Amino acid sequence: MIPALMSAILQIIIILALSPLLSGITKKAKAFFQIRKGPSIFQPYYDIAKLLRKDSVVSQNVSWIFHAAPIISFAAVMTAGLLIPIYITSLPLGFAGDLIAVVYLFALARFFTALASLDAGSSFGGMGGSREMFVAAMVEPALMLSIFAVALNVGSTNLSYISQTLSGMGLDALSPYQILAFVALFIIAIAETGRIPVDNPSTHLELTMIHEAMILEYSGKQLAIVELGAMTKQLLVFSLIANIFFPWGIASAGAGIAALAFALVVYILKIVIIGLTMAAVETSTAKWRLFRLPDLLSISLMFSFLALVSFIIVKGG
Amino acid sequence: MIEYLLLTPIITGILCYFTRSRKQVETISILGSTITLILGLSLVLDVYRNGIIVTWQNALFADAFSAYIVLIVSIISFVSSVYSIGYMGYEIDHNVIDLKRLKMYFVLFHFFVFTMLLVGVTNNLGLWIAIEMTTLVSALLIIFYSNKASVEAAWKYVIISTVGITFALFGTILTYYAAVKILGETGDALNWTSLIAVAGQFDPMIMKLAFIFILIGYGTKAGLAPMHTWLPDAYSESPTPVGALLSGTLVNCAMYGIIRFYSIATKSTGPEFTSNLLIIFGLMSLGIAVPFIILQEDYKRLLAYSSVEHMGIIALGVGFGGVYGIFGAILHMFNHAMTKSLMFFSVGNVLLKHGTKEIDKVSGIVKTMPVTGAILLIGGLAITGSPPFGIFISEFTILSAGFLQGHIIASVLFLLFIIMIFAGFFYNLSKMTFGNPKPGVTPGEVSRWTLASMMILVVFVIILGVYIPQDFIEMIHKVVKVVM
Amino acid sequence: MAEIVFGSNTMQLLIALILVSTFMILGSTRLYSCVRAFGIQSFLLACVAGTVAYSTGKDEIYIIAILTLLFKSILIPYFLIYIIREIKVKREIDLYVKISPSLIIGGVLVVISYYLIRSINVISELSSFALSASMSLVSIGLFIMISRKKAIMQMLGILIMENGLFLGAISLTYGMPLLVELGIFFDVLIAVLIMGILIFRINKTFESVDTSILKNLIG
Amino acid sequence: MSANYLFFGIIAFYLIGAASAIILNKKDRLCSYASFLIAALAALLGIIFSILVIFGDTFSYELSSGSYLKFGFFVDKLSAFFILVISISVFAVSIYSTGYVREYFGKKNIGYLGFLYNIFIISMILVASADNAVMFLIVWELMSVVSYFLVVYEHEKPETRKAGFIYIVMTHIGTGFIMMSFLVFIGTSASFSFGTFAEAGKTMTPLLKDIAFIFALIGFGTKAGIVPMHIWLPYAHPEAPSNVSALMSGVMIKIAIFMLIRVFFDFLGASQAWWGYVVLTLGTISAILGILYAVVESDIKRMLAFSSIENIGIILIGIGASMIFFASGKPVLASIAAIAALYHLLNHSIFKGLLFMGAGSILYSTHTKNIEDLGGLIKKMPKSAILILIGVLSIAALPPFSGFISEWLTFQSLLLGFNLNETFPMIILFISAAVLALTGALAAFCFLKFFGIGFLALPRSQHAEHAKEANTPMLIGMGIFASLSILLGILPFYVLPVLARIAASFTGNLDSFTFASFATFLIPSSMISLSTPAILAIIIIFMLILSVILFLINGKKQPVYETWGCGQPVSTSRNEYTATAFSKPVQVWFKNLYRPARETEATYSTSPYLKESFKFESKIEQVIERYLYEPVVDFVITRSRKLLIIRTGSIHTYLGYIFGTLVILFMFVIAGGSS
Repeated sequence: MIPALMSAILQIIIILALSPLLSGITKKAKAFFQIRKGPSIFQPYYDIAKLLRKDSVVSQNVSWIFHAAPIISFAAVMTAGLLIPIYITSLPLGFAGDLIAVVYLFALARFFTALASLDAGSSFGGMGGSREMFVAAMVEPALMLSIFAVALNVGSTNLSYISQTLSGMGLDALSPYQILAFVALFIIAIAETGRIPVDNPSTHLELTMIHEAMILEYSGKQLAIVELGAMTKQLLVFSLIANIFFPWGIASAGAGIAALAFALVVYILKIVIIGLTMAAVETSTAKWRLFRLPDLLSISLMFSFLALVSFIIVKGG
Repeated sequence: MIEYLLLTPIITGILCYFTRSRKQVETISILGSTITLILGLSLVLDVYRNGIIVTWQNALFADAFSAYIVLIVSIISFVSSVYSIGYMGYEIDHNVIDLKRLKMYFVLFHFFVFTMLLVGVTNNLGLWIAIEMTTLVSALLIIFYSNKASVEAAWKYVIISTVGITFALFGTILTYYAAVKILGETGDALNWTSLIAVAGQFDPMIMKLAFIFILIGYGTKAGLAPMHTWLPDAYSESPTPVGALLSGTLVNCAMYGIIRFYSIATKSTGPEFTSNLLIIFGLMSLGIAVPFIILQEDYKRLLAYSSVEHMGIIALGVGFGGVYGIFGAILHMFNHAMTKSLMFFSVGNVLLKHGTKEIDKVSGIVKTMPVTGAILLIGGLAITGSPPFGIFISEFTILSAGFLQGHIIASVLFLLFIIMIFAGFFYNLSKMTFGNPKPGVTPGEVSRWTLASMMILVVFVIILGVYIPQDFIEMIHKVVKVVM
Repeated sequence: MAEIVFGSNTMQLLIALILVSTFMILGSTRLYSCVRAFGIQSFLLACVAGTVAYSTGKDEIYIIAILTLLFKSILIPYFLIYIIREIKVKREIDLYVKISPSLIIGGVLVVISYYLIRSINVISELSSFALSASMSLVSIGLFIMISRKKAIMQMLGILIMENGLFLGAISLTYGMPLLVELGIFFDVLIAVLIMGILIFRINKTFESVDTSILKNLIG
Repeated sequence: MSANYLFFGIIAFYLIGAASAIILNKKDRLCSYASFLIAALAALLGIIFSILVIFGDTFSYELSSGSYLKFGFFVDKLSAFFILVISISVFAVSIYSTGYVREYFGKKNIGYLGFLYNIFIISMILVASADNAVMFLIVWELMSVVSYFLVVYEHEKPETRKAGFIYIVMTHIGTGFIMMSFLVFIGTSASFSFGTFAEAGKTMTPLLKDIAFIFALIGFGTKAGIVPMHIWLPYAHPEAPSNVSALMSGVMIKIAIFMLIRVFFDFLGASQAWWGYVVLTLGTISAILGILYAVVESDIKRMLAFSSIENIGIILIGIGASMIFFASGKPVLASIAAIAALYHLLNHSIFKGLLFMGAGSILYSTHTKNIEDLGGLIKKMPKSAILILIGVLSIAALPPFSGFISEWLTFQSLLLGFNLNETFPMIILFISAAVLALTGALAAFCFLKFFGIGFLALPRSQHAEHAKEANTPMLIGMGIFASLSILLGILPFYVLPVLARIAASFTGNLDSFTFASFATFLIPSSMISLSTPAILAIIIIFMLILSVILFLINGKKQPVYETWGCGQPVSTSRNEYTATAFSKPVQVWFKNLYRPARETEATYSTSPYLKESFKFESKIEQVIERYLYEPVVDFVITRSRKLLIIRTGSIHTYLGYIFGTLVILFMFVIAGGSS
């Protein structure tokens, strides 16, 4: 009981600690690719600290939804964080939910953020919320198919079980359908974390934003929570990809301190690499028009479908 | 027994002629029809207890089937005479007719009842005479209002049905000839019983010919398509209670004739010939009813076409054959008589209130006349064969007979047609019953008499939908034995 | 036995004459002559009945013959003429089918019905002539009803069909039992009366007895 | 024996309710209390009865066995489950109704409503418990007819009459197909009793089985609202009084599902795999089409009706998967899929009832169903808002609410298709899983729009301005459902065993799930586990911690200011995002399906640059109605018009018909009289 609790808390701390860092690193990398100096990789920490100290100005039209939404979303994301293996496969709360549950927890978070976006009655908020849900709707089928593709490999959607089995497989895990599924899931990750070409996290032109437009009304410590939530979600999505497709080095249950430390380092490396790749993609592509996004996501849908079919052809049937 | 039954309506009619006041004529007619009902029921009981009754050197004859017809006729004539008092009373109050015509009406009414009872209880060749008499008497009832439309309707009615009937007579003669060849020149050649007994030996060719003539002849009277053309005119122009009698009982009498000869002909020609003919005519009647019901503008004609449809259904049931088929057809006769008269009564009230037969000029009956409106809806659902009303049971029985006897295509067509008819009928009905009432229509029902008669029928319609008494079933089974 | 009776030349002749009278009705353009022709036809029918009665020695058929004579060949024609007088109808009969075509059609109908009776071959060669004659009477009667516009002519058509039936009945079975025959006569009489009444009504309400204008009830 | 008393007690109670409604219909208030509260009482009895049967043994009772019409009752676990669903819904809805019908006081006849309401419930219970074909058809059609009269309760409105007409015709067509399907059985078994249908199903030839299957699918599918037989649903449900639509959408269309299960599994033995594919495909199509039309709908009740089509689709996906598994000899998986379907059925009956009641209370207090006129209701009617939010979260399948469990189960049962080891079925299952995922996301979109536009921000019209909180009985009714949909979400480990028993009654397998500590349930042989209580607990813990932290760092000061509008003040509702705009992206995405038609009309004052007013109208096309039904109707009408010419009115023609018939019949005879 106690060790389980300890490890859970440890995991929370790691997630919270790493997620601003990750986004800092990504920003820095983007700046580097764009031949800029860019802010320090610790900038996100400063921002959050600053925001937490500020009062939040609230619109006069809002209801309790507006105040509750950030908290609920953040809680949902963190809960998802407890279901995803970070650096160790044995999760204290792994029994509580599987990959699908994680997806739905993200959905819960998104739902409340979007709800809050409508609460202030500004047209930007509504626009952002509508677009966010739209993108989510487009992501969903591809996501589910790629989840199935992954799950088929081990015959379960239980995350720790997946990563354990795959890491056990060694290099055999790099099967063709696994790679196809990875591509699909990577595109989905772009959409989920709101990055170019789907969304531009660093824009300040209201008409082009999606996520930023949603949270336009937030300020002060509420904004801090929202931002932190977003970063955390990004980290979690990356670690999903990391531990589903490249599970090697992840520590399994009952590993010693040394092994854990090693696993942690490997994990950080993995997500940093993914972050860098993401930054590279972001700088190398331009933002797409909103109504071209279905094409992008149907590409990912095709990939995951191919992954499935090839799996069925190879293993099943 | 039978004599009294036949005499009562005649005497009532004559008495009605010699009355002085509205009160008197109404009381006499009610008394007369009540006695007719009682005698009829007692005759029915007698027949079901002691079997066939024959009197008047075989001229009068009553077996289970005749008794069944007598039952229908006496019930419907009773309720419809009750209804007449309300209906005609309303017309007198509003000076549509005067006392003289009222008396005339009741005289003819009871004569008409007499002729229809005669159809039930007469023996083979007399049947033709009786049916011709029904035509003549009812023609006088149809020209009751003697306006352009009614005269036209009456003329068409008389001419067309007389032609048909003439064919029927030819068929009868042929049958008689076939019988004489077997039985020789005895009076026996006229008896249903003796005919059935030897029907097997009749010359099939003659019987085929005879059945054709009979089918066209009595089919014209029963309103089977394409000989149905007189029917909508007659129904829509005659006084409503008479319309109820025509559609409830007269067509049944004609079907009775067809079925009688069917059972003789089948024995000699084999079932295929007669069944095919009946199925074809049944389907044709159903099919022709469909467009006229969908695009109907006159609600009395609507009912008329639905009668065509139901005669078709009865023909189908007999055509499908088998115990289920005949049973369903016989049961359907009763259900249809009850439900259709109910419908006529309720639209009669509507007609009195609105003074028009156009569907589009009527709406919101449930608000102006709640009871009539409700009954109209019930009757409409019942007549289109939706549960939980009697007609559904008989139609479903006929349908299953179709499947059991392997007439799959015919059954499917049958189902298709009744669904389309349901749609059309209910479309028109909902236009009439729902919505806001038309301006200038005074709320309130017509009279207690009309409601009373409708209530009696509603009971039949609903009860037979959920529960058929055992005795009634045995009764029908007796009839089925007679037919098969 | 039927063969013998209907084989006899008189019978053949009578039946032939009946057909001729029918064609007279078909061919004439005047109401009076139609009615007269009908009277003649009925008279011939009575003769047929008489012959049958004589050759079979059945007394009740005599009664039938007499009734026919009384009603069909005297009473009814008189009644018809009475009607025509009363309603002062234009003498000409206006028709859908002109005279000569209707004569041709009549002939065709006779042939068809003869062929029909043959093909059904209910009975042997000889008396089938009578039967086919009755068939053709029936069909020609119906044809007259279809092709003539005057209400009276339709009435006449029905009566002709009736005659045809009578002929058929006689030729097949020497008539029905008396009771039935009486009933039939009674009915025919009533029918004629009622049609008469109706014709008067039509004349009153439409100022004409042309049935081709009775087209108001549609739908 | 006690079961007898109980069962007939239920019927009797409803009858009393109906009778009292008629007797008291002069006094509105009294009448409403009498009829609806008695109904609620009867519903309680119904719950007890069905639970007795589910855990006890089958109840059957033969009535009037001598007569030609046999009336018998047969309640096994499956029908008991449906009686349970009916009773639960009826209980809450009846309480709600006592409040809701106050709107009609003085305007309409309450007695009529109460009477039909009770009869409607009786007919549904009888449908679930009929044991022979004739009785079934009678009560089935009674159900349809009574519900028709309930739909046209406000028959003064022409659109209501139209809706009612479409409804009754469609349902009648459905009944026709049901009849034919039954007649196929009767043709084999030569008996009307359902008991013999099962044997008939065993002995029938495959062709007959297929025919029976197809007819039953079309017939009951029409009632269930499966695409493409669904067109009556979006007409009928919105027009009915909201408490009735809650029952129709929540319960009545489920009865059709019940009969589908009955026919497919009990009568036909679910022997053909392709039946499963058909059902699965139809379910998938219904789910996606239903939600797609719901997303762009701005009449809230129509939207809910479309979403009912969607949820029926999800249920059918479960049933179809179960049929596939069953036909390919995997009873365990079959029962899991069936359980998923049953669970979703139960959930849907509850949260859809809740949402219809919510729509009812919106209608009650704002007198509009158009979402564009709503807004800001969360401040006017806070209690209803919370209850409706719960319903929204459940139908959007968000954890830990009830919808999540059943959709999760459906996904898992589809995923378990990989045990089939056949390529084709696996691909079918996975595709439908993908579509289901899309459906879920769109459902979230749709109901986010519903709640966000309808309840948040500023009122968009006078209607919404003067909205007031719904009255207590309505709140109680909705509260019952709201709490139920939370409980069903967090206590699956109590519900699942019961459903397993029921599913076992037709899939024949009992041990589908194993249960572990922390209220977890696992699907054996595949490590998959779920524990919504745990998830809920964690979420709550996090929320507490977070709010405490926020409070600790100077949580008091919160300056209030206008909403940001690029410097312009936007505190008027005119600047708000509209529902149409909100769902626009989806409309553009699927424009080939919607075929949207838009009309814009601007009036200018003086200069062409200053618009005086601007009118924007955009409507979408119901593809199936337009391209499947309208042609048929047109065909029938035109053909009928052509046929009318045979009625010339001239007596000569009529005589001609007779002559022609005579001639033709002669030919017939000469030909030998064999058609």
